[in-house]
Amino acid sequence: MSTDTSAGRAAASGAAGDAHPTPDRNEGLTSADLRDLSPADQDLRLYRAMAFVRAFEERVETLYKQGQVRGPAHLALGHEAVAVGVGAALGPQDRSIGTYRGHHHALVRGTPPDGMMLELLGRAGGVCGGKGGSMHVLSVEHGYLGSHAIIGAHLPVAAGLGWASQVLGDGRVTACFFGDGATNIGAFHEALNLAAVWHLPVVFVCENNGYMEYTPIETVVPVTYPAADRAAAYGLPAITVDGNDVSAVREVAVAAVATARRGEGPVLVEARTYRHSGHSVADPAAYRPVGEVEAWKERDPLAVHRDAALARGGDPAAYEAVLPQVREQVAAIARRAQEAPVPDAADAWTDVWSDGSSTWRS
Amino acid sequence: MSTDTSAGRAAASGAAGDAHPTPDRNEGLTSADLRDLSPADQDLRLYRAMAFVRAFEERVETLYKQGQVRGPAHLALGHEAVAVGVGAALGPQDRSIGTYRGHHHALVRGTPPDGMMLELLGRAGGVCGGKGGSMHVLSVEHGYLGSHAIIGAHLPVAAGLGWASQVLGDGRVTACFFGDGATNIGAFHEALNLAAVWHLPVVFVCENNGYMEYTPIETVVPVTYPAADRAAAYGLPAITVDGNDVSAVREVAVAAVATARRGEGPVLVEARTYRHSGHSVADPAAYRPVGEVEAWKERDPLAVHRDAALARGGDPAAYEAVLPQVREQVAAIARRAQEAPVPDAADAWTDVWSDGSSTWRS
Amino acid sequence: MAELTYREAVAAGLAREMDQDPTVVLIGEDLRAGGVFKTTKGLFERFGPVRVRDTPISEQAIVGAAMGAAMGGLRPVAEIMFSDFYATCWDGVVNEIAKARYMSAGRLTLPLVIRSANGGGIGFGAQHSQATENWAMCVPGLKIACPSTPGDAVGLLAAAVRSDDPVLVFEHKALYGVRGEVPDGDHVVPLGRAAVRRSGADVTLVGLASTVPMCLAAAADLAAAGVEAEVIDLRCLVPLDAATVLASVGRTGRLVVVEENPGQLGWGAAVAALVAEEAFGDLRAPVLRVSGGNVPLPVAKELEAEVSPSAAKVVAAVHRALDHRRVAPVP
Amino acid sequence: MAELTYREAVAAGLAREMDQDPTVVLIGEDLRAGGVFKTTKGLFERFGPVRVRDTPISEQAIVGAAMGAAMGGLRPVAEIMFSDFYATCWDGVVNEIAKARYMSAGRLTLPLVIRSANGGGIGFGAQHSQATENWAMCVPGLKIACPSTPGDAVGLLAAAVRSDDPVLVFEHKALYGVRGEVPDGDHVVPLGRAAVRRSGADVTLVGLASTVPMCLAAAADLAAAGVEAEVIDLRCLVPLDAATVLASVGRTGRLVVVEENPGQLGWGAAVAALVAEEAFGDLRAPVLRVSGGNVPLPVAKELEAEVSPSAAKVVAAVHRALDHRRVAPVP
Ligand SMILES: Cc1ncc(C[n+]2csc(CCOP(=O)(O)OP(=O)(O)O)c2C)c(N)n1
Ligand SMILES: Cc1ncc(C[n+]2csc(CCOP(=O)(O)OP(=O)(O)O)c2C)c(N)n1
Ligand SMILES: [Mg+2]
Ligand SMILES: [Mg+2]
Repeated sequence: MSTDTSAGRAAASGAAGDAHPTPDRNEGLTSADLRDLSPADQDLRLYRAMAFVRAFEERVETLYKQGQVRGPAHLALGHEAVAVGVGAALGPQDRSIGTYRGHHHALVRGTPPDGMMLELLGRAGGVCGGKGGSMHVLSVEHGYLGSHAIIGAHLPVAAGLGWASQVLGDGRVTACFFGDGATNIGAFHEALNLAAVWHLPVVFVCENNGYMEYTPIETVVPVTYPAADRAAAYGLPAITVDGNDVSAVREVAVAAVATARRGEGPVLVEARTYRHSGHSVADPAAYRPVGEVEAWKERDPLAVHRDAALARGGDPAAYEAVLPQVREQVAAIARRAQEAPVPDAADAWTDVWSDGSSTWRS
Repeated sequence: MSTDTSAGRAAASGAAGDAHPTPDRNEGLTSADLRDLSPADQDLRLYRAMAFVRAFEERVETLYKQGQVRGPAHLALGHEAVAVGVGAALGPQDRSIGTYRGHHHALVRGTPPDGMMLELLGRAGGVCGGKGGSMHVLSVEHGYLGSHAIIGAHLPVAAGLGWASQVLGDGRVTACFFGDGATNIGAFHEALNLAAVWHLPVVFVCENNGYMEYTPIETVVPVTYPAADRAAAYGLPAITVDGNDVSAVREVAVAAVATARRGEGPVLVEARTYRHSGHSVADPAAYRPVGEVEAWKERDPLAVHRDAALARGGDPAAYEAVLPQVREQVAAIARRAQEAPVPDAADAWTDVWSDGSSTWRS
Repeated sequence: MAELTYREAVAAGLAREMDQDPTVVLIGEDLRAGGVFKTTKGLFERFGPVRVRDTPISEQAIVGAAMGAAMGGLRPVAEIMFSDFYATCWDGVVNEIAKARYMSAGRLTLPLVIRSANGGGIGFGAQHSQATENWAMCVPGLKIACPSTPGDAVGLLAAAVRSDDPVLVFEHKALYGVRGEVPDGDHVVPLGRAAVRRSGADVTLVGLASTVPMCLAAAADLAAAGVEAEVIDLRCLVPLDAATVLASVGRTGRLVVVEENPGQLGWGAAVAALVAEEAFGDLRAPVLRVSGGNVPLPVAKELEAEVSPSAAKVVAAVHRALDHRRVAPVP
Repeated sequence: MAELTYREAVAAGLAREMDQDPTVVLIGEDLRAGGVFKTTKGLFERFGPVRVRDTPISEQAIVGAAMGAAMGGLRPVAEIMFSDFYATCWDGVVNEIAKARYMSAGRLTLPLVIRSANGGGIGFGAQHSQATENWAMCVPGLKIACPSTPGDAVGLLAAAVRSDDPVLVFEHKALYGVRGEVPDGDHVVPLGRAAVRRSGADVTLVGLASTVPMCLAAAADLAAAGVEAEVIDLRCLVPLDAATVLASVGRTGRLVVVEENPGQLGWGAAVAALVAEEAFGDLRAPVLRVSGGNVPLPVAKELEAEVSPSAAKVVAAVHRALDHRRVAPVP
């Protein structure tokens, strides 16, 4: 509908841009990036995207433990295949939106990792200008409309993005990520219901990692699949997928995005996955049964995909090279961020209103 | 756990009473009132209870149109069988809770109709002391824990009542009434989910009258049965019943109450019914398709039950006599209320706190 | 100049904005039928189902969808039927909508309006009568407009719809039936500019929405007793036109703030505190407040009147302010 | 006398109430694991799954269940993990819990407590750092307690649990690690009684929760400069101990209110307005407020500090108050 730079009333509205101005998608990927690649190259590209998330999150964990991250940080270690698999099904014009556990979703869409790292370390130049932190990263130009830190809140927002696309006929689809724990809050119900009644082009993706913070999800839901077993309540089919298998996620997501784009209404997908670390970096996660983490690490999404790719004839050396390479890349990003200045205190008073100010009275 | 009169800390808590002190149940009914009656007498008793609601609501409609009712009034004309059918399944110790459309539920539990009429007319001595009005009638002694006027709000409260019964082992069941429109709000989802996970002794009863205010319910839900089609989302069976057939409602309710009382968790029942008048008395309900009201009036719950009872050998004269009798009774109630004084203005400053005052500062 | 009721003015104002800008869309409950207060009467027929959208009863979905739609290129106007119901979707309003621009360092813009029927006085009871503009004022990031006349209902709504900031418009349900002039043409009342509804040198009365006619009635009574009250209609709480209030108090030296909000923390406290700080030297009497009672609102007529502000209570407060003779303490 | 951290004090206080009264039960998210702030550590092990109950993420269910349970004979203590999340269940709190007794003419009694981690200062960002006690103060029918010390964390909690009125306890998340004395025995701090934490004749500082240590730090600084500040810890907003504040201002003639709430409508406005009205004749200087900025709370350290109250800002305000020489206007 509008771009961030054009003039006039409509201009300022919202987030969108008809075209994303030459986005830096080096670290992310979209369906467009994959379209012209051979299957083998697609495999490698998917792996690289997951590996980049992995390296980024490992680095954040280290920095956090060194006391360099301001505020909490919720990592996506173990969740990589969900973000990459769905990201691979979205076009550059599509939108996504997620939770405080959202670094992976931001990165996959192409949000600049430098800007993210600056944000996490509370340095000038962060993607939220130091006002958002880890839980609120976003990149409007890349179609990632933000991480939202109150459970359930962004599901109705996703419905609204879908509504805008429907009214404007812009052909965009919105992917909305949330956890298993979010399926029990009222906003989930209201958003799914509205999206279903209005046939909105939204793909709701539940990243079921088995826990809501420290509490096993099965102790607080009366069904087996916290999301999929609710789908029928909105007239939707129950769809589950192995969230640690990026190809499987991608396949399901491609179909879901197509359904939504055809105007056939929302799709609800539940991807079963696992987080390798605590709820946030501060959480030692002692509440997990012995052996659980190890068992899930056996099915590490990177390993699962690499093994499958190699079995399909992928080049072992190419796969070997990826993690060291992205880790180095991320180390450099972190170094640059650590050397960056802190924000100017006066910036705290900007950005409340569209005139840039925070003036509330004469 | 506690009674309203006994001393000590627990005493003041909540609503309950171990025994309801010789309640005036003339106008209401419970399973206990029916237990020793012959089937034919039960039939007549059910009819009388419905007729009393009918007469009461007709009178309120008239008084409202004469400008004598303060605030809005939402009538239960047409809904009588739901209230009476479920009420007949509840014991005197059980609890119920409902919405702004709650006169029927209050009356069925035995709430004094004089006190209700005083409340509606804004006179001294009303069941809420003039502070509640039509939308908030209640009788704690009779186990009707109030009409609540914000959609969805009382469903979690019902869960809490069930939770108290579970913890205290008091064997009570709570019936919670709500409309079809309420099934789309977040609180519905949260309450049903909690009740199901915790196996709470609550019977949730959806009075599906086909409309949320002026909007046909089928235009805003993606399923056929707004409540029953959501039951599976909470691991519950889908139960629907003809809400205009008091015997059918009673049968389903007896089973539901038994399930809940056995500790097997909540039950969700959807009763299809129809309101004969507008959403509130102020609403002419012009949005209804031609003939719809007439078709439903063919299945007027009083007529349906009377006809069935007569077919079972009931005494036509006895049935003939009921409506005139209760109408006269209600007319007398209305006359007394109209002659009652208005409340003392100073009473506006009481009842905020448990010490009786509204003092908020020194 | 047309004479319209306040409720007709709302519908007319919405129609005008929808005519001028195809991205303006409406969302809420029962809108298609014209709304329970008839403030969207005729709009469905005129603008059709794509732009006038009925929702299920799900206020969280309503405000969330408005937010998403604003991010996605529309200018949604959402309706929360009674302002008490903000409580059912407060998270979306205060934690999402109010904060999105700031948390994103200005990268998200939310050109949206939420309209709601606010306030008491007609026996709707504690859950349907609250004046909740104080709730919104507690949270930075929301503009707050409260029209007191049909003209302002159009003019402030226009400013709200055209603003790139989220604006909450509190329509007063006891004013819906009031008639008044609505200027022809593209009538817009800028947000944050108070109106001096009556001039006077003896005391300043500050009101908002329903308390503006109350202040005017009190001023008429007072004039009969030889007291000239200046009546300021704040119109907006955020942005707050403090300058107009301070200037008036500079002339009169006396202030009575009249609000429906409960006194324990209403917008009147903010205005009183601000004046007590910044116009301290001008004050000849304590700043007095006539506020709603610190009780939920009762239904019975006598009870509701007892705890609500009224012209008589304003007159009494003015007399108290006039009676005050300041004794300056030893410095 | 035990020395405990504020977080340990909360757990100890809960344990004591649960020991004394079998109807006291806990409900909230992750309580079993001890809670994300470790304020329920050990309680599950000690009191078991019937009395310490983990919920799904559904705050509406939590507060609604607490209300129902209170009506049904229990004394529930519900936890809303971060006070910002009140927005997700505000309807239950303000439209149901706050009003049930009044609307029922006293027939319903709700002996319940809701505890929550409140306030900023540790980089949790706009959606996890708000001081939301002003939200609650907007709505009559809720008592509001805000402990500033481990001793008060126990004592106010005890009074709250034993009260037959609904009480919201705002624990300050930046204070959880602070150590302090907790009196032995059945230590109870009655609701609505402020504490004078330091005496002084030159200026009155009024703080709450996190701003109490801030005021004390400022007072220490000021003392070094020869200014004696009296520091009042309000402890509760409702009931409000206005008498203690008014008496102090009667002695000092100067008041600085220090709040984390955003200045545009924080509890400080209520206190300032009240003093400006009732102690008008005592005031030698305008009532000043040091408040949170009228912005959502940013995360970066320098930004958060910029918009938050601090001891330095309090000292500066006191100097402004002292510099003021009141010029009495012509009466
Ligand atoms: C309304 C609300 N309640 C509680 C929280 C605190 N909280 C943050 S994350 C979380 C668990 C979420 O679990 P899930 O949805 O499964 O997501 P995950 O963290 O596992 O990715 C909780 C309870 C919150 N942010 N918002
Ligand atoms: C949260 C909330 N939203 C909107 C309303 C306004 N409202 C009152 S009744 C009603 C319709 C309710 O329909 P339904 O649940 O089917 O009950 P019925 O009136 O048909 O018995 C609405 C929208 C409300 N009271 N609360
Ligand atoms: Mg999870
Ligand atoms: Mg209905």
